[in-house]
Amino acid sequence: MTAGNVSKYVYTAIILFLLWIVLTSTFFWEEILAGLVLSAMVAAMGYSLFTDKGLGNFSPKRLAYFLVYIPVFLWDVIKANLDVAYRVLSPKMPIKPGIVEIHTDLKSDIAKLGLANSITLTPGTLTLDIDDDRLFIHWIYVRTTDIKEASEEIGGKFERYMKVIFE
Amino acid sequence: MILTIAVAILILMMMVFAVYSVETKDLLYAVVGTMAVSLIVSILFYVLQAPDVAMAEAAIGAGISTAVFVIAIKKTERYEHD
Amino acid sequence: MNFYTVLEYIGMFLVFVGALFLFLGALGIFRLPDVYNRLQAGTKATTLGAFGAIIGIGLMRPEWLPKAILIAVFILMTNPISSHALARASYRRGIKLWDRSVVDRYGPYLREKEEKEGKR
Amino acid sequence: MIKKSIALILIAILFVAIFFTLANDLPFGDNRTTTGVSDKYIYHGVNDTGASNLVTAIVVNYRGFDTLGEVTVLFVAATGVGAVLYNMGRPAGKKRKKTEASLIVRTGSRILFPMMLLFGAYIFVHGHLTPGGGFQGGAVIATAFLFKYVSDTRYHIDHNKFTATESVVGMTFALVGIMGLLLTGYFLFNFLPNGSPGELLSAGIIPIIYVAIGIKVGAELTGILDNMMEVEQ
Repeated sequence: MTAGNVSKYVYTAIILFLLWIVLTSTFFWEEILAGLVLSAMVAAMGYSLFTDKGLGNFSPKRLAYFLVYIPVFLWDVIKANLDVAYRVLSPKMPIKPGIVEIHTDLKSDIAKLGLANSITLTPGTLTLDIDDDRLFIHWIYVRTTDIKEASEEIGGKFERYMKVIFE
Repeated sequence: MILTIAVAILILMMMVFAVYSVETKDLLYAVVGTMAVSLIVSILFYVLQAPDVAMAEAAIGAGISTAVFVIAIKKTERYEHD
Repeated sequence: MNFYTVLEYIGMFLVFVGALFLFLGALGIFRLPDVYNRLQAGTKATTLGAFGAIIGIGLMRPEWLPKAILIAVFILMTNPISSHALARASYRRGIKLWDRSVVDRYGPYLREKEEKEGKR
Repeated sequence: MIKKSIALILIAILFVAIFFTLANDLPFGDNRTTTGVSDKYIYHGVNDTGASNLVTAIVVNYRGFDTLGEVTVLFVAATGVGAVLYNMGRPAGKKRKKTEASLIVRTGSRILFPMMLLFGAYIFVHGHLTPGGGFQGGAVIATAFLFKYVSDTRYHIDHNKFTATESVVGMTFALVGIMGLLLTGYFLFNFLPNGSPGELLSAGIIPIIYVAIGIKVGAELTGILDNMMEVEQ
């Protein structure tokens, strides 16, 4: 499942170099050179943990899914905020909170991190803890306590994306 | 004008946090109070056109020194005795 | 009206929306009953609020746009992590759920795990 | 009671004093307040040193010797913390008693750690162009290591490597100064060409010194954090 060290190192260095380009937002050769040297050095310090897949992350299918995922996710963040606004502003405060359990099929740690973060930022849910394939979710308006139904309703949509992007 | 009012509110908040962190018996709360003071001071430095100092204050005052204090409290005692 | 003026107005609008959501988040922290509900309001509102404000500034000054997007992405990545850590730590410290909460699946799980570790 | 009310009155007076000073006498963003020596820095600083960030020009070039002293103070502080906490012992094989961080925090630290290091490096490499510099960048690097410590209870740094790095960069600072002494007769004299202000390779010795300071401060603050974390209860 995990890629070789060289692939991991090159992937980390490329990501860090892109980060450097965005930070400096110039294309002077001095900046480019400094970026290459620094990202090579920093990548040497953290490449073994940064990624599991190495260069495999750059496959076109993954990138396409990632690009589709961004608007879906941002729209959900906006919906989550409107939801918060509704619950906070209405005088009766329509909340029915509780902690439910859901299951996930994802295997890799990074995919689980993406799923948990997506769940936290989308309407009414907050990831409380995660243990193997069990996620504990604080839900502001509990609609179902059944594990299967809750899994589909809270994480189903993101899980399909995460499976392609990170697994 | 708006800037002046904002600065006044910030200074007032800074003083409230400073007094609070001296007066409270719970040292953890006192540390959070000093962290708030650091953050407000760093905003004030920025308003006074000293971004270098503001960055140092935010990174060291609000970040590292808070961590060091919290670790020290965890190793010793949390409440102050009379 | 040239292109940059339009961008500037869009940026102002985004900053305004961001500030509005930040205010709603603060109101939520004030009104909602327990730590976990407050964290929900706090996380979502601060994320979108900061996002709107930063991207708005980026549109008002287009030469800062790449940096603004980078900061926004960092906020999207780190904010949920920190609120998750806060929620987990407060549950493990024994802070109770609101008394009108309907279900708690986490408490039994923790007790079960403790028993398992005690036996070992 | 009387003590407290006196204190409150004093605080109120202080507030009024600070506020009216800031509001009336210090106009925001106006250089009406500059007098005497600061005029010299403002009008000749960029030409003299080649650094477009004047604060850096003053800290590293005009007052470079003070900065060497400051770095020494920080080094002494780090050594002091180590010396005080050394005897509290770290018995071999005894784990720190702590709750393990959750998978989310651990994975987050894996991804964010290199990015935080790069950001700290960005701050101190661009010290002569944008706000920031060695001390700020070093603090950011130390927070990256702090995040590592928070996320993994078994993580600890390699002390020998950190001490070696710290000594090497500290010596670099002193060596740059001594080279100035040898070539021109003044300690820490800017013997490299100034270049054109605003480019990365400009401002003579300033970038070299700030990179050295950044790495040194990062290593020292991390050492302090490590000493504090490792002590048993």
